[in-house]
Amino acid sequence: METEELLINMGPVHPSTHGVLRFKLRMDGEIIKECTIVLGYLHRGTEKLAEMKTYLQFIPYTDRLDYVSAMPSNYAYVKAVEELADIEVPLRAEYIRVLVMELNRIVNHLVAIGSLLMDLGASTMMMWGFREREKALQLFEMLCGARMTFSYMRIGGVREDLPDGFIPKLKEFIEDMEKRIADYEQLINNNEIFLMRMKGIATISAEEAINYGMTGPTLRGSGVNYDIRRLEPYSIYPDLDFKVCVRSEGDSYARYIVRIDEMRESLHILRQLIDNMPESSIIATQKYGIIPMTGAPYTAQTYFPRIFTPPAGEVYSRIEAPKGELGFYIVSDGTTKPYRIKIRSPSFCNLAAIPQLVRGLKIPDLIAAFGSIDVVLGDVDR
Amino acid sequence: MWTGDTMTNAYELIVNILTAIGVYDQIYNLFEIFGMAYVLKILIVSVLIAVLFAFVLVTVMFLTWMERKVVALVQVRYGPMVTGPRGLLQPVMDGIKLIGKEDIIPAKADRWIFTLAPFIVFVPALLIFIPIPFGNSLIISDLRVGLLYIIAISAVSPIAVLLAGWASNNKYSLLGAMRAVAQDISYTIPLALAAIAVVIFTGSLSTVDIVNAQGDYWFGIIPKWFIFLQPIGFVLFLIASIAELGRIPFDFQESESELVAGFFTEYSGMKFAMFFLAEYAHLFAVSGIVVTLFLGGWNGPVIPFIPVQITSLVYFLIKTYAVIFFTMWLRDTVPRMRIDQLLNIGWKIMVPLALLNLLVAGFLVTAGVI
Amino acid sequence: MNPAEELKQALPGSVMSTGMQVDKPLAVIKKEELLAAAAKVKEMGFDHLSVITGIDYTDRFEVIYNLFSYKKKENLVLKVILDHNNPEVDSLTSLWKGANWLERETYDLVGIKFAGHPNLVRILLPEGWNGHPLRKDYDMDTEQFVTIGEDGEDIVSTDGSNLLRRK
Amino acid sequence: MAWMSKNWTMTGIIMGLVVTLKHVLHIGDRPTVTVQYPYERMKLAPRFRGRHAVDEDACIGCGICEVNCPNSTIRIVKYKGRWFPELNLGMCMFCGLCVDACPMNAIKMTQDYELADYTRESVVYGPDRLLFKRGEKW
Repeated sequence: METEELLINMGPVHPSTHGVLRFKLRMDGEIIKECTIVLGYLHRGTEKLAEMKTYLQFIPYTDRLDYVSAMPSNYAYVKAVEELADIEVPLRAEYIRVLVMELNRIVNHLVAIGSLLMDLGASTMMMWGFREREKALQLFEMLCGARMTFSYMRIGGVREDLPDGFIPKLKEFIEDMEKRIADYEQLINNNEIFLMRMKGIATISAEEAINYGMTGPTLRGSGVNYDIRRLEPYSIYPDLDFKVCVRSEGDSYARYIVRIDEMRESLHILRQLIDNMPESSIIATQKYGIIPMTGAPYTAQTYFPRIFTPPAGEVYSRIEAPKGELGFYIVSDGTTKPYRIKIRSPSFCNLAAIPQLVRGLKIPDLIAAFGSIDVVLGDVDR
Repeated sequence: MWTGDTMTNAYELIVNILTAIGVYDQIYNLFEIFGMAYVLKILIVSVLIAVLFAFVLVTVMFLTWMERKVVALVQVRYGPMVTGPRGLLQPVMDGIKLIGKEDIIPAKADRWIFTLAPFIVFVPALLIFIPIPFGNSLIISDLRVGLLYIIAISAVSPIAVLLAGWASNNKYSLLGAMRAVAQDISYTIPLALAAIAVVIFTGSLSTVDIVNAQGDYWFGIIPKWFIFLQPIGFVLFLIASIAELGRIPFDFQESESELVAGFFTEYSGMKFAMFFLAEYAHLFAVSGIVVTLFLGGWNGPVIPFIPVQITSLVYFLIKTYAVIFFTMWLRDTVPRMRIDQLLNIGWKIMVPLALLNLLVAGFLVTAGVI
Repeated sequence: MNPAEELKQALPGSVMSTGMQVDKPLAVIKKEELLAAAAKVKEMGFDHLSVITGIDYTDRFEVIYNLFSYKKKENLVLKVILDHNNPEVDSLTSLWKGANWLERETYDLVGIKFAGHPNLVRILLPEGWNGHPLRKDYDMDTEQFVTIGEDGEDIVSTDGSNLLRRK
Repeated sequence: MAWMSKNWTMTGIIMGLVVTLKHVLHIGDRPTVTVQYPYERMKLAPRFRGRHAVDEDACIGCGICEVNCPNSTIRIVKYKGRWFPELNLGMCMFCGLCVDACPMNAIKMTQDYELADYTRESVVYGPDRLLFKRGEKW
């Protein structure tokens, strides 16, 4: 029978493209013959903006890259600048940084799992995930005054110390979260329909995944025992006890399970951080120390280097963000503004594998595969 | 009094009530003078149908509210709370909003078919209620082929869905319509086969006969509902009817995360409302049919001093709402299937199982066990 | 011995110099030899191409490849220096599929051409955009307006004539 | 025929139904958590970064906040004979850098977050709307 190919344009405005992404699909009935991804609908020129901002002014812009998990973006940037300027960060600041990053990892995975299930048609998980996310966001609000775009990290430390009542509330959150994760698992993990939709869908082998430059839960779901927190330990991760969650199947279900396991591991890390939280200053003073006003509190506000000039040089520094490897390549020419900042965003590189993953699958599988990769368009388009 | 077993439908019930009050003869004579006694019958039946449709529409509006409340409860939310007590008037406001909306017809759509499709969906969704027994003698017409009628009428909606999808001139609509038709066709077969297994027991396609056959008790306690005789048939029928309804986990025709809104992507305003109402009317009807076939219809313990018409209606509604709640509850728990998986299950599992079930039912009846 | 030195020993003709970029070994490669050097590097176990950065230094372009080896847990930075008038370098898509989008992005924003790339078109900006924004001589004063046309392709204009609502 | 080997007892779905029913009936610490927003509000943290407020006595109009603002939100304008910042909240991203930068601790961020307005002009907050006297509630 003579059949015609169907060209379908999914997006830029479509319920399941997690923002403004456009798939151009060449379809044979329901089967995808070719998938082309069109990007750039959220391109804000962050890298160009960076050339016009001072090093400090760029911190709020890093929030807007991956707005679901802004703390790791913040941290990746300040870490790169600290490496460039060779600043030693006080221990308490590092503890607080890791604490907020792990909390943000939980938040990110809640959103990732929630939106994955939402795309599959089960809206309940989204709401349950947002219930816990709200508690985490309230913690962030207590800490830095913002709920999503924190602008909390500072070069050499963090902006403010932990407020009173933060630790008890965090403990409460951890307790609560344990029970809720059990609920999620009961709802989803063995659901036959979920398994039908996820198992064996969009499988990618370890070699392929590495070749595509995929990172994060996506790569760990393919059986690569990798985690930058382990491979290139930064901050205080060498002192912490945690397990790298790996699944060998490489399908959508494995990626989902890795995320659930990582939430557990993050809770484990949070507990260790609470128990060992040291007392020290929260911002480095050795290089850019300013004598505080008498009686002023010991915060970033009083130790704020208003003009920050790192030495000329180049640095590439990367961290394990919730979505994968987040790197900042910073070129400094010794002035107050960076000469060039290149952002290696995990979503961008993970998304590049989608056309390969979904070839020969159906539209619902495209949705499932895309959801399981966990992409934030702010991070893709920058 | 008007509790006799001779009444088979609501028309006779009305006639009996009017007779009991003592006004029926006068009215009848009034019409008789002009030689138009049949006009009276038409009049009464018309009023009954109007009452039925009004009841269905109110129920449908209530169902939209209920759906939102059940979803909200599962999702630790409140749901609509502002309009009316606990948001009960929300459907009314939604209706007003939808009527007030601009009725957009896409430039390249097939205007006639595009306008016609919502009506073709809506009318069968109401007609399906004609042979459904809401209670003892609360039935518009006890058709001898009631079950066949229901299956036939519900088979009209795929045509309208296809019309809507085709006329919209939108690829998403077309895909949604194609899916809907494929799904409806493959699930009507297990649906019908599961229903026929019940018919084997009763020997009649009439819904009233089916309900009456379930009136007895085993050992005086366990009601003789067909769910206990036909557990597999019940599960098959329930799954097939949820698939026919196109609700999660089988909502391919409108799967919003894939096809935006499926076949009614391009519809707005009142036309959209008609699809929406038809969907919920269908839900109510199908739940009623499930109750009629497997859950004993309006049967229930007799309460003295209350007319059996009222108690039976209450029993029927309680059971129907239980089934509706189940579908809503299921909707909040499971993700959506994939269309090819659905068709696989339909043809490779449901149809063989339904045939097997039919065979077992036949043996049971032939052996005289029941 | 760090991987940059190793690479220099293996391919003395193509490595111009070696050094350190903070804590990562750096090898500057001749641009003609990049593909051969990259193939050698991949053989050495550097399986993860982390990022490709293109930098405009007004007198030259530099393309920097950050590599990582999951087996050896080592970093390596490759750098190529390109002529400012005609920045062109071999594409690495044959070695790393992930290079595809990274190179397209570098082409889009910095304007470096990658010879042998299967589909070297703009990725973040619409096709037809004037200039490459991350070049230092990019004209930031000219406004450019983008709409999606009937066939789904982007239309770029500098006067806003393609917009329904004019400014 | 891989789908034939699946678990057809539907235990997974039944377990899911149980956990959703627990939520419907609020069994075991699963209460409704949302709030009825316009009638009921969540308590904000003391550090919440909302609309700005400027201490009238402390502000010296030095313009450091203007320099430090990443988005050029702040402009120093003359008001009652002195120089004060004026904020265009339409461009503000509430990062708090101006607060950090202020040498006199004059600029603060309040708990006011309902800032939507009808025109672009009305989200420009001049000194008349930003200033507060020390001791009084902003």
